[in-house]
Amino acid sequence: MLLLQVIVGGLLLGAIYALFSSGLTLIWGMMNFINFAHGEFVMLGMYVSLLVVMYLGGGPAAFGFGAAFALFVLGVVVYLSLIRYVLRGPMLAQILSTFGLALLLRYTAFWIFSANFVSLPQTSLSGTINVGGILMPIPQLVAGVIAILLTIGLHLMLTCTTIGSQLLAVSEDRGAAMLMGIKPDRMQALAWGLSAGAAGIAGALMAIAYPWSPSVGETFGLTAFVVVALGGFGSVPGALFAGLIVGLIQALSAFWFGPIYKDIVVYALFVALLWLRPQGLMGKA
Amino acid sequence: MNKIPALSPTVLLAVALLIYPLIFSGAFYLDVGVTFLLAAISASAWNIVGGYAGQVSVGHAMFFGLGAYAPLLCYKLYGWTPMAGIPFGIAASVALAILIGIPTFRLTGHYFSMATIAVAELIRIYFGTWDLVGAAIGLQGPATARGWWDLTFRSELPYYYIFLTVLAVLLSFTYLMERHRFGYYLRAIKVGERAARSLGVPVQQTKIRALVLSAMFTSVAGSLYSVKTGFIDPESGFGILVSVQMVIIAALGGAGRLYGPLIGALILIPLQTATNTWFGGGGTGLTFIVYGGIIVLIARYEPGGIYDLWEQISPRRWRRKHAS
Amino acid sequence: MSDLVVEHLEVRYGDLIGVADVSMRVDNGQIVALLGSNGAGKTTTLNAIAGLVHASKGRVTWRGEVISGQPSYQVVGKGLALSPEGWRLFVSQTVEQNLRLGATALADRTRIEALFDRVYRLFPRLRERRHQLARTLSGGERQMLALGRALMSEPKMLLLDEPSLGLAPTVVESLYDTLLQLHGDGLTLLLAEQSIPLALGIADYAYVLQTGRVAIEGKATEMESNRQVQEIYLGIGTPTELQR
Amino acid sequence: MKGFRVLKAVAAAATAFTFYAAAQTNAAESVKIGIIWPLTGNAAAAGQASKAAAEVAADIVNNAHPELGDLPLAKTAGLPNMGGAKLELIFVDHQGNPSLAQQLATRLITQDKVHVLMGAYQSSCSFTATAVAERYGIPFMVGESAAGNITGRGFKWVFRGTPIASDYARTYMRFFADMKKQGKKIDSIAIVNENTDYGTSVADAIVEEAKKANVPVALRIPYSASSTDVSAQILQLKEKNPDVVIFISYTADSILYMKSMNNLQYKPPMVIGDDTGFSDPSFIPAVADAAQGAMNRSAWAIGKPGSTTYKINEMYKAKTGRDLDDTSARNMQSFFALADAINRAGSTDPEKIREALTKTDLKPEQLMMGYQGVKFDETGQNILAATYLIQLHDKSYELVWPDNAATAKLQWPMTGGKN
Repeated sequence: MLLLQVIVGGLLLGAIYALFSSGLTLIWGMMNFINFAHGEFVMLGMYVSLLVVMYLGGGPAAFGFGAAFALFVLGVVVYLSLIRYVLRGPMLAQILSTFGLALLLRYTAFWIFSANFVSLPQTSLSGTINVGGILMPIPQLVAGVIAILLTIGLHLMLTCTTIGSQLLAVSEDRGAAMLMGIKPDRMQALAWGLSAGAAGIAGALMAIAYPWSPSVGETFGLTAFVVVALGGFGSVPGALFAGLIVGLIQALSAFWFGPIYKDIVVYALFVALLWLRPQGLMGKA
Repeated sequence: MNKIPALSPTVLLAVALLIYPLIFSGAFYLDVGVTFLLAAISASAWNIVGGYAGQVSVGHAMFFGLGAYAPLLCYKLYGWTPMAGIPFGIAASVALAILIGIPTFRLTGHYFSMATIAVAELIRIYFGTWDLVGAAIGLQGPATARGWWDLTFRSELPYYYIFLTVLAVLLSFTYLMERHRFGYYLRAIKVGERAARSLGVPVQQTKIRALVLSAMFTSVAGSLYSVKTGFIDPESGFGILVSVQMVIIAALGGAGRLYGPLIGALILIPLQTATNTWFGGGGTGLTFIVYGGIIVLIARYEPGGIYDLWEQISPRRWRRKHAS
Repeated sequence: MSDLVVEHLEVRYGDLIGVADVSMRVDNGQIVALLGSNGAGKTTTLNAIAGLVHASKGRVTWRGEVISGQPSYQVVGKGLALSPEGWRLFVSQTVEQNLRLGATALADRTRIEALFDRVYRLFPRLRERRHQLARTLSGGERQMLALGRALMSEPKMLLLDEPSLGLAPTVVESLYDTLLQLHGDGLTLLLAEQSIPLALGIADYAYVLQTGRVAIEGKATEMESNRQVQEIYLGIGTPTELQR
Repeated sequence: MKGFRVLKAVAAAATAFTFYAAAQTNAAESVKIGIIWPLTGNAAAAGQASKAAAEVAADIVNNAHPELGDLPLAKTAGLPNMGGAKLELIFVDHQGNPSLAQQLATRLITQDKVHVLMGAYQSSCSFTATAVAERYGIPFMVGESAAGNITGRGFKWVFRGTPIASDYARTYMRFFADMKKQGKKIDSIAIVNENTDYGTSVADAIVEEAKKANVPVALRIPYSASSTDVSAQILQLKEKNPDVVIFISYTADSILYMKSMNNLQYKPPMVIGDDTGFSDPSFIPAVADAAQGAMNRSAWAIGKPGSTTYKINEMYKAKTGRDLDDTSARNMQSFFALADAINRAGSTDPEKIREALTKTDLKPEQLMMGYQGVKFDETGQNILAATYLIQLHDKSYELVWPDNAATAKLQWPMTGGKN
């Protein structure tokens, strides 16, 4: 029973990993671009939620949308003002630009909101439900379920709508997509918007249960890298499964070996898997 | 025509670095100079595999950290001079380079970068739990020197010239490497592995050699750091920022160029120092807003690094490039 | 008046020259063949016309408007569609999605259903497989999809880059039948081919490229008997696309 | 050489700036205190709070505050023994980087010519910064770092005002002994500690003292403070079911623990937080309805309205909008001890200040903290430092132990939350 409880906790957390990693995998797969500032998008999503709650008095739905919208806009702005110019440059320039961006975003938040830890005031989501002896905190449960639904939604959007089809076309063959009349720049801007927006909602969902400060993004960024690499660059379903698996592994190894070993286990498995299957769990071979 | 312009900046640079302590004799400026040299050494070491061979490692802190722990561990366990630990650091780093080089070099592009990050993080977390190396608290060097051999000096001046010597050795080595067949192999691999292989370049072997060389010098940089600082803990040895700083400095100056990392360090270290001096005490985070902003601007407008910019605006090179 | 006029086109890839000097014209309702051995510059010429690569010198005029320098997503909207070399299908998407992507540049969205209908009538196989991923198609089916996709933008002129490459002879035959049929419906065709007899069989006029320049041009009927053309194909000219 | 010019220009600009800063104040009449704290990076919140506390302390010393009772130097404006000289604070930010802390200590001593140093929060940075002070012969007051071996390295110039890890551990054991006498069951304890220098050194000390006091440690769980999920740890605790759980945690994780324990319906008889995270002003609002009766170690208590400590807290609150927390308060107390020594030295001569520090003897009524006094032993450690235990009652902490200082009655077992 205790073990089942651990598994449930791991999966609920893994669902959130899946959501913000799916944003990262989107631009990674589409543009072959590492975004070191992705964790910062999650962090900003958390602060936007706080602002919405404090100044507009919104509930979880309101701040979720608020964070998604604000971060979508930020993602597009970042693409148009910075990323499009470094996209064609060497990989090192990409690392440079997004690392600088991460510092810029983190410390702008620091400047505005100070270094102090904040958490959302108690929302309408609280309490715990008991399902056959397994305790599920409602905030985490709602956050996890929404995260899974949104990740699946993102996947459906990519595979079943015209705009998603155009996005994938650009990621598959930029030149051929241009021959169809698709403007790659517009699609890539959209991808950045979606990527940041997904991170923003993930931030809002985390904010329900987790206190934070401006440096919180660092942790999320590294986790997202592992999830994306495990799931295969560019694969949203891959990110979903990898996210759940990473959450599960972390929870189980924390329970069996102790919490300091949970990241060791994740990284070790990750490195081992890279050797055995370099294209990731669900990546294109 | 070719020889003189290539030589004179080197001479100027060497003279400038040699006389810097005479002009800026204050202990603080000396310390900034030492920090700059250390950054230049680490980034130049990274440059061998990251720049010349084009294998972007974001986990070089694993070698830096091993090099940094070895001297203080020798001091802690046996009371030896920290200097005695330097070869152990190199040996451990070489072993690690071979160990991880063989499997990870099958990976390309971002996968290689990700694998190096993961290995470095793994080691960092592990060292944080390992009592022999002081776990999270870390290791300390001799509080006061027992003799010159402890390399624990009151003044920064000896460190400056020791570090400068190491940098000179490393750059001379890189210069020779550039002109040796090995250097051509590396460049061929950077351009395209498949093409390199078809030209008969032993790709796998060359990459591992490059990593081993790079690891050796990175390890020495780590040893210099811990001997000078007299302290090491998992974060300052294996932290991801240690790796990222090497990448950023090299990229900023010009990766795969002899003086690229040096130029990068020449920009970044004074920039870090200046922003922290001017804005750090205010505690508003302005330090990093300015610092991050400048990095973003350089990446946006000069993606090939400052070295490229210099080549563009240098009329002599311009003429030579377009004469052919 | 000619629909498409190419004047002194030059394309560089860094220090490499893809096309050195190509001038050609295609009249409304014609089928023009662009011949030449592998690496002679056929693909580069077509890509430059379609806006996929930039011309470093010269210009391309389409119905009186200079289109060189415009990106391909604008060119396709003007009624000029390219089916690129190797088809470049979106293999992770379905047949129908590929076709729909082909209609992106279509100004009049109400035409989509009619265009789907036309393509499916032309290639009933595609209708059968419309929910299959493009990567599951056979070579012949892929060619159909590439052609169908290009037709979805309702082009006035179709540029085809080696449409028959790697296909079985019977498949090639039915492809050419289709091309003739389309031409009959009023479509102008510019066809790059390595296979001389095939192209000259349906073309009105032909250009032969060698080392990035037009070596010979003339009416298709005259070309077939031209000895020079044969020589070029026998390898007297060297492929130079990758030469300085 | 172009780059060289750049470096020179930067250096020149930095020099100019330093001169400018120096020219702004009247250098001859003020005592310069260089303060090295993490003002950015992961520990920035603590550094920022401590910076505000030091500024309040400087205000108290520099201006006349007769309302603050026996607090040394409060009544007068400036340092009376030095003709009313003012304290001038120079803050620098080491970003949590030990090597930078070393460089900044050098800068403060050689460029800014500070007379004394203070810092550096993280033990790692205190290690390196104090070594520089020792080398140059400048007194260094360690305000807050807990790792045992910062003092005791044979340094002459390093002093530490705060209690250290072993003091905390002994306090807990005395408390347990007291509780056992009252018939409370403490058969086993569990220690949950974050795994950097702070958590590790305190947890090590507790394990050691527990062995001496014969209190079985059923479980020790080190974890990383950046964890986003702690349910596995809580389930481990639930399995072992210890009588007391001691958390040595930073802010986000301590809040997460309290919330998750409530969610997973785990409530041990007693939870003790080791200061830091439990003392962060963000803690109470976040967990007030989940952690009723949780105890916390603190030497700081706001006290009743009208008391000196209450007034200090009001000054701090006016500046920052938040209550003073224990970490910042301990730094503030160390600052007062330092100011007192400078005043007694009557000079900015480092050697005289050092001597005055060794002769420091502050009585409990002269302090803002619940220490038994401030008196440094030959290693520089304050031997009279002590701590209270406080307990969360409703929306504030109440002092509940030791009995002679208590303002409220200890509740045992804790009531926890609604669930």
